[in-house]
Amino acid sequence: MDLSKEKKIAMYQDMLKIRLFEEKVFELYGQNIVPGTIHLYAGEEAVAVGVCTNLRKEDYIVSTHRGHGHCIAKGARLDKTMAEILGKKTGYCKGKGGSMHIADFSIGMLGATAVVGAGIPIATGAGLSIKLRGTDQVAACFFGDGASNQGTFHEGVNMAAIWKLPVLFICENNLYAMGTHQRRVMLVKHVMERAVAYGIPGVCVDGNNVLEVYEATLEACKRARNGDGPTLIECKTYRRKGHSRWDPATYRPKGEVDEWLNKDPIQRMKKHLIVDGVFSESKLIEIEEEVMNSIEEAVKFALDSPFPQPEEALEDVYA
Amino acid sequence: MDLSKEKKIAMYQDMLKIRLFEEKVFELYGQNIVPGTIHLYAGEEAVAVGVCTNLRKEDYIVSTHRGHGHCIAKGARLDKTMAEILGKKTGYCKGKGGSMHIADFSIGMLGATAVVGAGIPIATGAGLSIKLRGTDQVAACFFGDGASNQGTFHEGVNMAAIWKLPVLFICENNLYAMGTHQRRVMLVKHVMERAVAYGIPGVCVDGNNVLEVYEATLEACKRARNGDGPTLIECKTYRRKGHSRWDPATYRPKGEVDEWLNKDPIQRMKKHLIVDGVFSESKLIEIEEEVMNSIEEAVKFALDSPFPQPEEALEDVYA
Amino acid sequence: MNIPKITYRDALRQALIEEMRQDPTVFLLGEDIGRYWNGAFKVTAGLAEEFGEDRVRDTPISESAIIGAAVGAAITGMRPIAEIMFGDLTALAMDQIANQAAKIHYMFGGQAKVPLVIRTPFGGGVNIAAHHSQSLEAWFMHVPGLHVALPSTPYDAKGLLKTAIRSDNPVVFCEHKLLYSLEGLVPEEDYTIPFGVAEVKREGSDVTIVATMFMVNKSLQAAEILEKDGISVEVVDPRTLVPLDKTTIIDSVKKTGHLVIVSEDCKTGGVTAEIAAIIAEEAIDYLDAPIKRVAKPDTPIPFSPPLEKEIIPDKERIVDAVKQIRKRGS
Amino acid sequence: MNIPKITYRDALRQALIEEMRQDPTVFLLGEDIGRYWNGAFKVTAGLAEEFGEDRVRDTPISESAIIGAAVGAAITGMRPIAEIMFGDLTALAMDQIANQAAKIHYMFGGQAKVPLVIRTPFGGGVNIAAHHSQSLEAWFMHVPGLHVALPSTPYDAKGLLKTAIRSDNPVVFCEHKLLYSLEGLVPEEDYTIPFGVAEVKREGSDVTIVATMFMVNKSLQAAEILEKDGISVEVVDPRTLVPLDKTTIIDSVKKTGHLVIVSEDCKTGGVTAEIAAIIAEEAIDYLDAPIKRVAKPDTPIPFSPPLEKEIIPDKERIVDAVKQIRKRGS
Ligand SMILES: Cc1ncc(C[n+]2csc(CCOP(=O)(O)OP(=O)(O)O)c2C)c(N)n1
Ligand SMILES: Cc1ncc(C[n+]2csc(CCOP(=O)(O)OP(=O)(O)O)c2C)c(N)n1
Ligand SMILES: [Mg+2]
Ligand SMILES: [Mg+2]
Repeated sequence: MDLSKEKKIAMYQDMLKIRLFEEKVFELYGQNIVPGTIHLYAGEEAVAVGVCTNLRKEDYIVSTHRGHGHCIAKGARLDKTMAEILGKKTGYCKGKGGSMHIADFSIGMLGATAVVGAGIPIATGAGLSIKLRGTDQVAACFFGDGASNQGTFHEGVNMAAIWKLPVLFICENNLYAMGTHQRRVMLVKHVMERAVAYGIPGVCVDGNNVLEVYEATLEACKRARNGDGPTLIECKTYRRKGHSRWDPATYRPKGEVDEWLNKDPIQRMKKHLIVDGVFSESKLIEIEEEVMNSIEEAVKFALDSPFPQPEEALEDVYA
Repeated sequence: MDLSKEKKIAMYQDMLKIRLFEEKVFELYGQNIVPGTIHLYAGEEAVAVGVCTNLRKEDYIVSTHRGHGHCIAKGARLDKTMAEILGKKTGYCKGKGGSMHIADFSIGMLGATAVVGAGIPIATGAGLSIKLRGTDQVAACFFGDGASNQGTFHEGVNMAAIWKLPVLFICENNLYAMGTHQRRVMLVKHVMERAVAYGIPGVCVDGNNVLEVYEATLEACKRARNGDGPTLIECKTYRRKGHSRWDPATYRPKGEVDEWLNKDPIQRMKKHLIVDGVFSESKLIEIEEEVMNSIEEAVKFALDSPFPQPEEALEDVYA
Repeated sequence: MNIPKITYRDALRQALIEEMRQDPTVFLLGEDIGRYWNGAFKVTAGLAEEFGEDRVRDTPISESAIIGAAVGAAITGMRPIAEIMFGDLTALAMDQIANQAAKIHYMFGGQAKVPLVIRTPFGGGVNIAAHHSQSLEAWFMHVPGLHVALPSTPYDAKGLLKTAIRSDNPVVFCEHKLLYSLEGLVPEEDYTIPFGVAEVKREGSDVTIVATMFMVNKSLQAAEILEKDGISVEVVDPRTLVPLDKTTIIDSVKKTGHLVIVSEDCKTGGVTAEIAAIIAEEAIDYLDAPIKRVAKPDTPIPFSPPLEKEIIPDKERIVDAVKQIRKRGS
Repeated sequence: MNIPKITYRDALRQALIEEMRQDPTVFLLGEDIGRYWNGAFKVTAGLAEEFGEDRVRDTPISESAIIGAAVGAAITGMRPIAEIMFGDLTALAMDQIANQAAKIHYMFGGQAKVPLVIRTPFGGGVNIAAHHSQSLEAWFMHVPGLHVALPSTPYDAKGLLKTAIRSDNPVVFCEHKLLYSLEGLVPEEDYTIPFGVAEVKREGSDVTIVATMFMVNKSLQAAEILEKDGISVEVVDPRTLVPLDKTTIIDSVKKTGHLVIVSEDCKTGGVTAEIAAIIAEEAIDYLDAPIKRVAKPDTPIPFSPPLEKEIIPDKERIVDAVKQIRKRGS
């Protein structure tokens, strides 16, 4: 693998940033400061970071209701992300979108959609646009195991396949769609097996191992930029918390939860970095502090920011 | 194969009935007697007949815009079918449905839909109903190669798979969706390959060989009635005419057309019957006359029937 | 007789339980309606336990096939009740709802019945933004073959849902997120409320307010305020949009000469448009002032609390609307 | 200057060709729009030959992904024109149209533009029954974020389509099956027609008819007949429903005091409802008679010719409607 020390550290740092950001969001909604619902990305950091490490600024991502991690991994600012989550005027979408509809077009983050699966054909369209414009960008599309049962998955992946579009379909298989275990809604063991139906490569990786995700994506990016078309990459992962704000996730057996919490992607990377001699434990603590500070700043920014004025609700309906 | 002589003759007779019926429809629309558009089933008779020979009266079928053959094979009356196609009050749907929306609920023909692919989840629902009512019926769902790119295919087949519903998904692959060759809209060679994505068996048969279709369906019916769930059966076939009334089908290369016309399902079955000694050529001519007469009667019935009264347009909106 | 006070949520659940007990063909399907989640708004809590997972069926995230499968079951002898987790997501199943379910009875010349109920929650007010807050009942009102019910109280919720389940026609049954926890008197015994019968939720003589769902409550609050100003408001709740009880609405307008229509959906092409048009066609002579529509402005629904609050009609806007036409009209 | 007479179909094609020649980001996608079929109604004939299959892109039968892909392309610098072969089939793409395309600009706080045109034919009259004959423009009118254009003449078709293509907003561009072969004068040079500007297609003083698409033609025929009876009819064609030129409609009503609204969509919750409601709210005092709506009765569209003919509004029904309110109103 062609991974430099710096890149590995950056990956660790990004994962940590997501984790601590999400813990902060959790804390804030415990204090009733976050309006609406929230879907935390904690536990799945290796997916967003493993994928986005391969992406350039001008590449695109399409996100989901569980999108904070995607934003941060693609390089979004923590302050504007947090402000959006709190419904503030200084947020990425001026408070109009919130957690489920964050976007940062300046870094190719084409937005989250709260309609499960709806982003898939949109990513295909971004791929089509790339092809028509003749650039070597790629579009990475995140979606869940549950989303892969939507008609949009079938139509969107097929269309990208036949036109050989530079799209990475990244299935974040966290075993559940709300309270529904994957095995109750599909007979295949791996979502990746569905790639066959579209004549494209499908791969399955340990989604809690950022290096594995990185490697699979690297390969898929090469194919995509080469004009060889899309790849379906399934990343097995697990959310640390419930599906959404109010979900105690009692439907998950304790043994299963424990097993997965043990496979924590950040701890694993940390261990790897130390064992590999990339960095000392003390340096890692330094990074942690740095990340924590940036999050505290973001929170402060968000908390200090004003809400939008009521009449702004009527703006931005048309371009 | 457990096929009696009588059954084989009935299959031949049914195919012939469909062919001659369609030729009559063609003739009538040449005379401008048929309103609207028409999608002829000629050339694909072996599929409907091969499938429906395995079905009982109480079994269901769900049909498509190209549905005359499905109706006749399931046992619909020629006269009421023809009357519906001509928009007459005596038609199956009192003239409200027409060619693209024929149904005969008394024989389990649950109707044609003109929205490509829309029948697939409906067939899944019929299968669900069977399972909930605890009968040993099956539901056969016809759809085209083009339809298999619709999201409804993905959702409907997956749902039938996970619930092990007694549904036969019959893909009538006639190589084209309107002017679009299959190879331009999917990378798989066989639609049947998509079965993998749902963890169900997929088979591919020569759809112009009624005995092959029969056999594959027999197997699938057994599975279904046994509670083992759905099967995807792809039948390779070809339409003799254009897609619809006004289509000269110039997008099909002559060589390809000739090749397929040579594989005519009715001629092949005829040859088989004679070679097999099932019947003499003269007996077959007798059958032909009988069929022709029944069609002439149907046409007469339809032509003699009145149109509905204008005010009937306002009836049947609600049950 | 002691009539218990229960929530709208429990009233709905009561209707489901009673109908499922007495008719084995009734069954439920939808995403996470079963024992693991009990439905996003907990309406189906406990049902999988009582009726089993066959009749309370969790589905994949496949809205189009949920409705399609329900249609297939309905035309073959069952009475499915499909839940679409959020009303906004009916858009994914629009073909199955509007082109299949609604048209099958007609297209096939009356051969088939489609006894299908589609339960779905509409409405804003809980800050879940553009994809989870809409009120789209006007789409369904525009599709012949569908009935559209939209209860505003626990009592109506139970009675209308029972009628919907027993109906041989497809019914889009609109619930409202903010109503689920509202309490009201609901008899424990069996009763139904016929479709097409509006209820005068409050009698009055000066101005008629026609309102639906959560807006009925806000209109009743507005009426209280207006009463103090000496304006007597009648509040009419159609309870079903299709069929629509024009008579009760027109009779009220004849009495008051003033009409305000209140609905949470987008103003343009919405519920308020149709009701206004009916009066403009059939009862314009009884009006002493222009009709006034109070609806959501034509915007998607924003996330941030002050923004969302701004666009969803509230009692102040209803009061203002009434005062405006009263000033003019009498 | 010699202005050529061409069909509505050719006017549309001219607009496509001119815009594609001058802007390389404009491209088309849809089912069978390319060289093998030229589009179900032949609007795109010859385009694949001139612009290549990359820019005139045949798709699988995947309506939802057609619009989804168009949305994705639109927000990343292209100007897609998606064709949905029949307007009825927009139901399959309703989420992508109403929840994604329409809301992206707003949800993301104005960051993204969605310069997307969805061309689709509506309307009955050719006996292709319930799934291929509807007029569903009211659904889209009810979705903020979308523009809705519906040209009734070749001239308007070209001018409005060019405006749609250059717009940074998603436009549902409604065509009518029976208009494709209609001829009219269409300048060969570049011109656009702004959205939100109605055209008075015929001036008159006694009654205002507001009509859209094919109903404009029928209304003009009705006006001819009525003229012989001494009734002077003004025919207003809004040309776009969103934005809607209320001023021109209200001004006409002020002049005539009588309003008939004619549209081919289902009456309940349709286009006629919104226009009637606007007048009932904003210009009721100018009316000398009730508003009259002429629309399709609330039924699916039947196949049989006498049945279909019965329900689609014709000039006789328009004449009757005008006479009814004239009798009453003056
Ligand atoms: C089309 C649609 N159906 C249902 C929902 C409600 N919902 C929100 S998230 C979710 C589960 C999604 O599961 P998955 O795709 O596996 O993503 P995860 O939440 O596990 O990341 C559901 C059902 C929705 N938002 N959109
Ligand atoms: C959802 C939908 N999209 C498009 C059409 C227009 N259309 C009618 S038939 C057809 C082709 C269908 O192809 P296939 O499924 O292969 O069936 P075949 O006609 O070949 O039997 C199309 C595109 C339609 N009726 N419905
Ligand atoms: Mg999941
Ligand atoms: Mg085909």
